[in-house]
Amino acid sequence: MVKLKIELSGGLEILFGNSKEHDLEISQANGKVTLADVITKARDDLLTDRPELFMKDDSVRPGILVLVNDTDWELTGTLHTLVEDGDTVTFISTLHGG
Amino acid sequence: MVKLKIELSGGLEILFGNSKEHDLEISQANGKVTLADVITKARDDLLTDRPELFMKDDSVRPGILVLVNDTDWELTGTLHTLVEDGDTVTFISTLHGG
Amino acid sequence: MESEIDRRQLILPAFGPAAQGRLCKAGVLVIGAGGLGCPAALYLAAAGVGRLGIVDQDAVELSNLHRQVAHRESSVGMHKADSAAQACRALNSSIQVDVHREGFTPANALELASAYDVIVDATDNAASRYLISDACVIARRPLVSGAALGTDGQLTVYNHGPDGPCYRCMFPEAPRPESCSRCSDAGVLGVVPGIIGTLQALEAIKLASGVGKPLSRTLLLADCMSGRFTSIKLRAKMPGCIACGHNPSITAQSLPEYDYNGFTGAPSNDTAPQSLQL
Amino acid sequence: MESEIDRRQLILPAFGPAAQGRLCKAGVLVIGAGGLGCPAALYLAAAGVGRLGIVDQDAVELSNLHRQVAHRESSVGMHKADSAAQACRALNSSIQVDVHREGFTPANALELASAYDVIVDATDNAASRYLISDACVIARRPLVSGAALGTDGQLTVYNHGPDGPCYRCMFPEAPRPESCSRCSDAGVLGVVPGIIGTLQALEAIKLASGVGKPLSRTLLLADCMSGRFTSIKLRAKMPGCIACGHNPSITAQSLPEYDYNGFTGAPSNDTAPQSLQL
Ligand SMILES: [Zn+2]
Ligand SMILES: [Zn+2]
Repeated sequence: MVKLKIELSGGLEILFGNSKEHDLEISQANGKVTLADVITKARDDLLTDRPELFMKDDSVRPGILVLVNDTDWELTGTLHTLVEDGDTVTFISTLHGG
Repeated sequence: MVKLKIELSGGLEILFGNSKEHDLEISQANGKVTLADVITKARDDLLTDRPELFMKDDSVRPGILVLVNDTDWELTGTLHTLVEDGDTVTFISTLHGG
Repeated sequence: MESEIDRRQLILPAFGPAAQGRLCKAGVLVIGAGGLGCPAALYLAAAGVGRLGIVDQDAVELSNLHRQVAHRESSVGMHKADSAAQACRALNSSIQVDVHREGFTPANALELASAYDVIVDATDNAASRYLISDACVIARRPLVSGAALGTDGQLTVYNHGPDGPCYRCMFPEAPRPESCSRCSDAGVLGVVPGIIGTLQALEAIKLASGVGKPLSRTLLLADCMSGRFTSIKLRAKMPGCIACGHNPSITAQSLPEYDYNGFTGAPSNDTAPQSLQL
Repeated sequence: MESEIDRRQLILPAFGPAAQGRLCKAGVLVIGAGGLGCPAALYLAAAGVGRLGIVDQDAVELSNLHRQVAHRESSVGMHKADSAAQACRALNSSIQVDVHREGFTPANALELASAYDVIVDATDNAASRYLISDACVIARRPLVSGAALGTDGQLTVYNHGPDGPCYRCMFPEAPRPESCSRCSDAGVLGVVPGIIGTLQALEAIKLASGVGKPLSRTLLLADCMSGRFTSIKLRAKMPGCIACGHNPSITAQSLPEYDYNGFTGAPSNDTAPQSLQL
């Protein structure tokens, strides 16, 4: 069982019950939890609205940045990144307004 | 031996060789290191200029805020606060400019 | 016209009609129309705060303009409070802008603070900061305090909520004047008070409209050279504080007679020499 | 007059005569004279940047004024670039201010970006953001990118240093237009672009003067309701990026023909409907 903190920013919180912070628990048979698992589980357990604005195919939609403990997931292995108990996963929608 | 990170802000860095970050190591006979020890040791080992603008009697001069790991030392025990290996101690000069 | 200007804010989830309504009825006092006060006043006027007070007794100087962006070269010599008020009115004619050219003094502090809902300390010296904090405690007003020097900025909200400290809780003893003036000599990068003053407008808008979480018991540090912002957790109010504690010695009766210049060892803004005015 | 205005900055330890000299010789282009561009341009003018370019093709509207503080009610109907330039000149007559009323387009992008040392993206739509980033990569210019929506702000520097990513490295695939427009409907609290735009001026001043550590490979998030700022560590530039990678398909030859509107599925600022203009 991995317990994570999920944070949302840039307007994505609107799709998650208007709350910027959530807890998420995931169990996997082999004990290893990847960001791919986190994304699917966040959609299933936390998303309240418009899944197509959060996911596309098996990943997040273009324009969403994923962070593990405030680090860009591109530096940790994108979908294959392993997360651990206590990690924070953040989903940020890039903004265009000005 | 306790290894600390010392941070300076609000212009105090000018008294510390113009550097905002320093390492400081302190050994005490009984193994316990307090903020009182840290202040004295920072003056002895790191201060390069005008000690009267850093200390007054056995504490920091009025107008300097002391933090342990980003928390006001008033919440941790002021001069008697015990610090541990890896802690960050920050000295901030309050600013008046505008 | 008000509804036209405020239309965009009304449809924000975090800033609905009730919050906008409270803002339109609120009064905010900005003390100091310099590096911090210029952006603070402009954004408060733009946001549609109902009544905006601007306090300053100095005149605009050419050397102010690298950071005091509500003034203009053509306003040099004019009262700063008038110049800033003119800029605010040009941006939003639907709000009331009051000008206080006599400065914020022990004599008028309580009357001025009581006449507004939120106070913004945008001054540049220790004596004024103690005076404003004391007046806010007695008048029971939240105080948005900002400061900038060199490339550093600091922001917090004093005297807010059940346990928020006042300025004296944080700094019961005044700093030595030479530690202030020494720093003053270092000047300020003009955009730094711009950042802090704009953040002061944000905090004042949050307090006046009752939305969001104001920076009470939190000190925000801006290190502009590294682009790093740090939030510091501050103490609660101190029971022994002579302003906001259980047995205060600074009261509505004693404040007008309190010697702020003597306490800080430096003249307040009233008579500060040029070199102190960052 | 310049020396009078800049006197205070010169005596800063972090901002000596050499840094001020580089700033006075530098050119900065601010694209967009809206919520972000107004404070960015004002503080760049105040700081004494030698040449300031302001790009915008729209006219000032009354509904802009709750966040676009360089304009005034009396400027409604005027070109935004002219109105902002007028405010900048009124603040500092010693600098050169260029006005570009035709907007930033695939046809003029490379010429405009090449003519300045630092580019500030203060626009409000995805198509412009890809176009500006691509032009900065080809012209080898650092890009200060800011954005604001609702009560959130974002700030970073693209295309800087040996390993700094470009906008396409971060977002190779364009977002769906409905995910943008949906957010646009939410509006913005006016002081939020004020904070981000002022921080854009700071980053541009750092880049133009060569002092401090610019926000390359760092994304600063501002959550204004909580007063929390977070710094995110970003990826290095991507070898496969079609703009800044090893084998780019976007080049000086191809950029003018690239269909930015088609790529993002939304019109750029040129023809954007009112509802998209935050
Ligand atoms: Zn107190
Ligand atoms: Zn790239």
